[in-house]
Amino acid sequence: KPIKLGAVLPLGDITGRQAANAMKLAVKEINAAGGVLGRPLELIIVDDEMNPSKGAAAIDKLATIDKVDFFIGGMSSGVHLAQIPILKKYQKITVWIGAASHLCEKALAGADWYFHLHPWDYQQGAGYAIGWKQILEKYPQVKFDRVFLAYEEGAFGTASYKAYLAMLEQAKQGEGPYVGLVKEFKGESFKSAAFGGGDYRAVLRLAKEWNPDAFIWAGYDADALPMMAQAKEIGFAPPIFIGAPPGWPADFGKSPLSEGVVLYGMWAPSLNKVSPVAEHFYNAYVKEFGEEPATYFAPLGYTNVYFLVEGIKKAGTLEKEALIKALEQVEYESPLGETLKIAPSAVIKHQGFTTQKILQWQNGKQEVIWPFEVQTAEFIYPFPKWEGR
Amino acid sequence: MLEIRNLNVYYGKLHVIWDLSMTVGDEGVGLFGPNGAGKTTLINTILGLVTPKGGQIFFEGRRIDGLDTHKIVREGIAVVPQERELFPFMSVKENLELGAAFVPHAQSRMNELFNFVYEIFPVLKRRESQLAGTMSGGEQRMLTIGRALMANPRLLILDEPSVGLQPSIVAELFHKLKLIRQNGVSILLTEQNVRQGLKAIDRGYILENGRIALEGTSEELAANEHVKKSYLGL
Amino acid sequence: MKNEPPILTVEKLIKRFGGLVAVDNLSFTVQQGEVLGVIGPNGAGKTTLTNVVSGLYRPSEGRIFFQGKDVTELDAHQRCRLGISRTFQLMRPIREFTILENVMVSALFGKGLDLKSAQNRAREVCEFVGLKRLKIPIESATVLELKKMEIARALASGPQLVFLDEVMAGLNVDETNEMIETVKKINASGVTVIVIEHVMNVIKELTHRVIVLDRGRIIAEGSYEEVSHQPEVISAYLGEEE
Amino acid sequence: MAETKTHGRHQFTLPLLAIVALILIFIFKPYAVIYGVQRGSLYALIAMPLALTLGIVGILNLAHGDFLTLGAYIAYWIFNSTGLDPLLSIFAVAPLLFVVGAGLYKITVSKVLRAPLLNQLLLTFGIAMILEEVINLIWTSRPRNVYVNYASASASIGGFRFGTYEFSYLLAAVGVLVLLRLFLKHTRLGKAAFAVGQNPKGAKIVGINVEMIYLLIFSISVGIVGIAAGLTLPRMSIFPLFGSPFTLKSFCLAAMAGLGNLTGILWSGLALGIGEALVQSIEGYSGWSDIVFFGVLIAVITIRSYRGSYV
Amino acid sequence: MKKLGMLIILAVVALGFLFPLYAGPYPLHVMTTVLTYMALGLSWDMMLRTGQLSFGTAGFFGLGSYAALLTTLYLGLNPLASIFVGGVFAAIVAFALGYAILRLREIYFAITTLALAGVFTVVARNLHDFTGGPEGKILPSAIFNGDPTKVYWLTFSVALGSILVSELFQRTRIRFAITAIRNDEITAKSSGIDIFKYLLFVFVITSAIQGVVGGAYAQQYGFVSPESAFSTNFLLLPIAMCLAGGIYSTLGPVIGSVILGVLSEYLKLRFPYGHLIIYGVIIVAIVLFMPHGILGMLKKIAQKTRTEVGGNENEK
Ligand SMILES: Nc1ncnc2c1ncn2[C@@H]1O[C@H](COP(=O)(O)OP(=O)(O)OP(=O)(O)O)[C@@H](O)[C@H]1O
Ligand SMILES: Nc1ncnc2c1ncn2[C@@H]1O[C@H](COP(=O)(O)OP(=O)(O)OP(=O)(O)O)[C@@H](O)[C@H]1O
Ligand SMILES: [Mg+2]
Ligand SMILES: [Mg+2]
Repeated sequence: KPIKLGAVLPLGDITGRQAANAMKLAVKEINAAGGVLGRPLELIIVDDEMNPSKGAAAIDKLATIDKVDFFIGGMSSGVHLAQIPILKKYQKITVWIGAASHLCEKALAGADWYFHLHPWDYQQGAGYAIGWKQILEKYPQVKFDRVFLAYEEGAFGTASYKAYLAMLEQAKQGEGPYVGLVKEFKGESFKSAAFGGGDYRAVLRLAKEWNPDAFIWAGYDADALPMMAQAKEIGFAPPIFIGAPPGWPADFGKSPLSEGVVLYGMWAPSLNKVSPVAEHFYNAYVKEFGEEPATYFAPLGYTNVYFLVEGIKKAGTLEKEALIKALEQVEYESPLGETLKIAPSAVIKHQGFTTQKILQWQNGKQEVIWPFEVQTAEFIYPFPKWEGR
Repeated sequence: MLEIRNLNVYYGKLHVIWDLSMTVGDEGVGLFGPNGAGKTTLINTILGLVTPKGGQIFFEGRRIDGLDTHKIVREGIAVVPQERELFPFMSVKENLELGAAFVPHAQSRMNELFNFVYEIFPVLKRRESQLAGTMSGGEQRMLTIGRALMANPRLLILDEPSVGLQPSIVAELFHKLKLIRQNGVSILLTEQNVRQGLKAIDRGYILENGRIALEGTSEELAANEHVKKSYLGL
Repeated sequence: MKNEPPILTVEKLIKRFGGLVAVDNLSFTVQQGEVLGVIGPNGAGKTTLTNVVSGLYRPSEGRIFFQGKDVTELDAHQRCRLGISRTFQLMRPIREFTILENVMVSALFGKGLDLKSAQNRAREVCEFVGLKRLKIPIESATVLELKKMEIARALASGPQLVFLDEVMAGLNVDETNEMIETVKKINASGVTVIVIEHVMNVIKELTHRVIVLDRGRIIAEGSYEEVSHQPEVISAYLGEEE
Repeated sequence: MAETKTHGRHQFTLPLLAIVALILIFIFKPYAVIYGVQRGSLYALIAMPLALTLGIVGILNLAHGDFLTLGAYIAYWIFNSTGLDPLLSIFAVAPLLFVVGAGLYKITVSKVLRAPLLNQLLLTFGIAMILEEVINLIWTSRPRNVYVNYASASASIGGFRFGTYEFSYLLAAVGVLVLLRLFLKHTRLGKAAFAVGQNPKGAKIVGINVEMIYLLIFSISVGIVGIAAGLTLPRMSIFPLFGSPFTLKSFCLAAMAGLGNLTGILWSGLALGIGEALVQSIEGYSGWSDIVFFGVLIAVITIRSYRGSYV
Repeated sequence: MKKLGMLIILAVVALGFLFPLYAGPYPLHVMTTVLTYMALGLSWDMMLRTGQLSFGTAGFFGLGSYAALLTTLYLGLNPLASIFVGGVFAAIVAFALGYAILRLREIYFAITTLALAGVFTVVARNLHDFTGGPEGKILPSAIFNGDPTKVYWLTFSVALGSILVSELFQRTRIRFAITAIRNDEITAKSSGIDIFKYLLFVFVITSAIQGVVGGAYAQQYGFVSPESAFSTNFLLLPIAMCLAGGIYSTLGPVIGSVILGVLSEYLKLRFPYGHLIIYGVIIVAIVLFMPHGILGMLKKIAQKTRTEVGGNENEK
């Protein structure tokens, strides 16, 4: 009898599709190695179509029709909010790789069967602070006093804006990671190309006039290259140019405008240089599917399965209490270049990753700048001028 | 010129034209009959707007049933439809122009045709730039007739052209039709005003319940008792 | 008849369309119970007059009184409910309805009946005008049936005054005669009728009094016999022949 | 007479007011005008063909924006396989889309025209869905870009520094408008199209090949979208849903201009573009820019309906 | 014959009502969604019957969502009562706006309703403190603590209510008024119909339904955000379902929503990748081969069999 994993992912989206692929890869590897507890794994994937009610129904389907043992998967926070009441109904062990919104976290308070691997939105902000502080130490010429945030006006961008505001407010009180880091902060919204916008010039002009040390934009992958092109158009080249979309477009690296752009992410192919697990994952994925893993949801999906399996192995049973205990103890060396360990977050008991990495586009590739343990390239500073690009 | 052989037309299950055969030579032909007899249906069938179930239609020796309406019209048949079918948001002039624009042998004679139409219906000239949709009922009728004349047809089909026209214009219209007739244009005319209609034609058919009930020259028809009673009100 | 107050009074009515004056300072009255003929050349303003009085158009100037009440500011549906109804020269049936349902609409809303009584009334009215096929869809109705339906609809709202705008155009002799009888019956039932026609027989047969319009103005008024011999009317409208 | 007079007055006052407003905006927010004109022309460029099909064929084409997506992906594909400059690829994309339009018309649209109205709504909804999903299956949801350096070029005049590329939208919009107007007003075919839009049966009766006109107009519309596709590719990211917001915007513009008024679409596009850009440039309120778009739209439509209410 | 029809209807309603007793949570969940779209579709169709193509469905749905959720959140209103408030709020807004926009026709009306929905979205997104901004607001718990059976019954009642209203529209004088208005407003006016009054009436009623559906949806998940509440899904899918089922009727939207709703779910499971393509193809096929919708085709088949049966009887 197989152990059944029920995954819910948006298969129409590249993130969901590649996460699903990576999960299949992991299951295949594990089954080839004899499964867990002598039983094979069976993976059942249901498309949530990025639609809350479809995503919620998918949980019901997996629980009652397929009778899965565990829920895995996840991408959009909006979908997840609709799933949470259903998940609570079944109380099965759930390991989730998406849904970064703190609203989800709030809704999950007290759910000890729930494991969240993706950092929450506020954790990401805090993580960057740690990273930048260390970078400032290592590269003393770098300045990070005046920060401008351009954020897309939807839930994603606004959440990160509010997170910054909250943390900077905290910092004023002398608490939190941002103490001593950012002295002045300013934010302005724009309409993302993903929703029919795509004109950033007003925001960029505002930023240019304000003259920040670092300019961050929080939008979607569709905004990436037009943002650079328009910054070039108005002649805006801040010393640090940071992009914080959830993914990057296919051709970003090919454009000369990408050189020197800093980004936040959990993973980059360049990790292959420093992490054998990452390298193994990367090669296996390319071999299996004939395409590159393009988003960090691919290694996350892979991690999702392995983490759970490690736990089962450790517990030696599928029994819930024991397994939860075991999962709390798992230390899985993930293809994301760091070891996954569970710890409590602000609200929930079982949080996995808490930081994103700071990377930089160099010669068309994402290189890891921070954490320094997995650094793959030196930090280019300041952001190169536009002339000649 | 126009020959119809054994035509049968249905609307769904309703049999409207029954095995009808008729001809229009180089002459004016009238088509009379009570409401619902099938006159409009017959005309629409000739024009290819309604598809017959059986039978053939020839125009100048060429078979035209099954052709698209615009092809039939370009062959040289123009029509004054009962329901007007004007272009309401175009001016009177544009409506007239369109009457000629797509018919090969009318395009080149546009000016001449304009003068001809304006002469018959001076009001159209005065209202050249008024939108067709805002014209009065009778004015629209004139415009429809004018538009058909603009096509410089070899066969002119008129479906109750006098409806809604003032008496003096009706008289003049039939008079003009006669002149047009004499210029070598064949005419197929349906009319409830049979008395006036007979003046403009050489020969006529009485259509009742989708069948030809009577056929004859205009004199013969005028003298027929049935016609006298039901159509002339004598 | 002459002593009663007029059912309709039109005072200095003007209707302009841009630069075109379709109804030009028109004043007249219609007596309760009469059959008034309105004739005149194409484009004289007859239909426009109907539209203005029935409330489809706002007049540019002037007032309209119905049974002594100023109705100039009322909407078309209100005037219908008060008792002014009309037919359409270019017929406007409700295409998705059968003949009967078309007539029912005005019984329902013009007269304010409930469904059941409206249906009964519609049947009665249809029978009255001589409609036989009540449940056929509009597309299979003949012109005669549509014309009758227009009249039936105008009657079903229980009007005091009806405009019949060229309801006999396009009918043959028999049909016209039948229709004339119908209109006479309508009038006999106490409804005031305004007939607009280009068929002079009808005018001659039906009307007590005729108004001749030309370019929105009255050029002649009187019995049909009187006006039909006036030279202005002959030259503007009838032509030499008749 | 009187009508033409009042009409004439309106025709002068409105543009005059607009020009005054424009000058004021230009003085206070010069960039809003530049950006607004650029974006607005793009809106107009894409809306014009939609209005054309809506007015003449009578189709509310929900797949309109998805043709833009399709065109952009074709241009992208051409760029990647041949290296052809996206602007040059317009000469391939526009005719190709014309053919796509013709094919779709023949296979599907022509069949719905005789069916009850609104069926075209469902049809184009289905087509939109198929287009989006097929593109998603082939190219995934990951955005694609083409980089050419001229797309981010800029010019400076007296201290103003502004992007030059997006003026190509204005050029294209004006060009398409002029050509369409010439076509509609001064060619036989164009007049036929007008006539068909008003009364297809009447058009048949005067000898117009109605089917052919529909086919032509529908295909031309899709073809014009191909021009927009080639123009936007160097400047924007493309992804399966890239074009769909433009469908709604185009409907809005068509309605704001009034059916059958192509020139009005350009004006509406510019007005909305500038309005949007203006709000975007106000610090702290950029999130409200959509409300300007919708607000102006609603205001124009309702005010017009009041003016034209009584005959 | 009529009695048999009544019995069948009652049986279907009973079957629908008792659905939770014999179906598992998953079918239940799918049906709950279907019922949501059914009610929205019906309300859209009711407006369409006046001849007015409304694109405001998602807008009033969203208003209802917000009204319901926020009243529960801030005023502690009972969730059921808050759903009602959602309907009332949508109705009030529709009433006020109706005066301005109900003189518009055709595409102008359609686009204006669409634009209004856009305005609602922008307002909801920008009133950060009150509405939660783009991220939205979340309730501590979903209605009935997320009990799927009760949620189903709630949605079922809303859908049933919409069906009843729709039937009311079909069986009373309202049908005559709105059909007349749709066909020819000039005839309608001249027959004594107060067009504006009826348009306003229908607009308010249908908006109220949309508001109630929105409220129920928001309470079902205990969450509201601009993206979810004003999603074009709630505009386009109901329209597609109505058109596929058959417009100007009660049965059409009902059939359409059930068939398309279940179909899309089935296709998704059957073809994880590219199922929406097949769905799109099916929709196109419906348009091409069933010009009068599924209902129209069923009627045609029924007519055929009936005449055949009738013929047999005659032979006997
Ligand atoms: N589209 C249609 N569908 C069904 N039946 C129709 C249709 N058009 C006409 N009919 C029917 O066909 C018959 C013939 O109608 P037609 O209009 O040809 O008559 P007509 O002689 O022109 O009469 P009229 O004087 O009314 O114009 C009538 O009985 C009519 O009811
Ligand atoms: N909406 C309008 N816009 C502009 N002109 C109009 C409009 N409606 C009518 N007219 C013009 O007003 C005049 C009067 O039209 P009306 O329809 O009242 O004439 P009528 O007397 O009914 O003519 P007929 O006997 O031809 O029906 C006509 O010249 C017509 O062209
Ligand atoms: Mg006829
Ligand atoms: Mg008239």
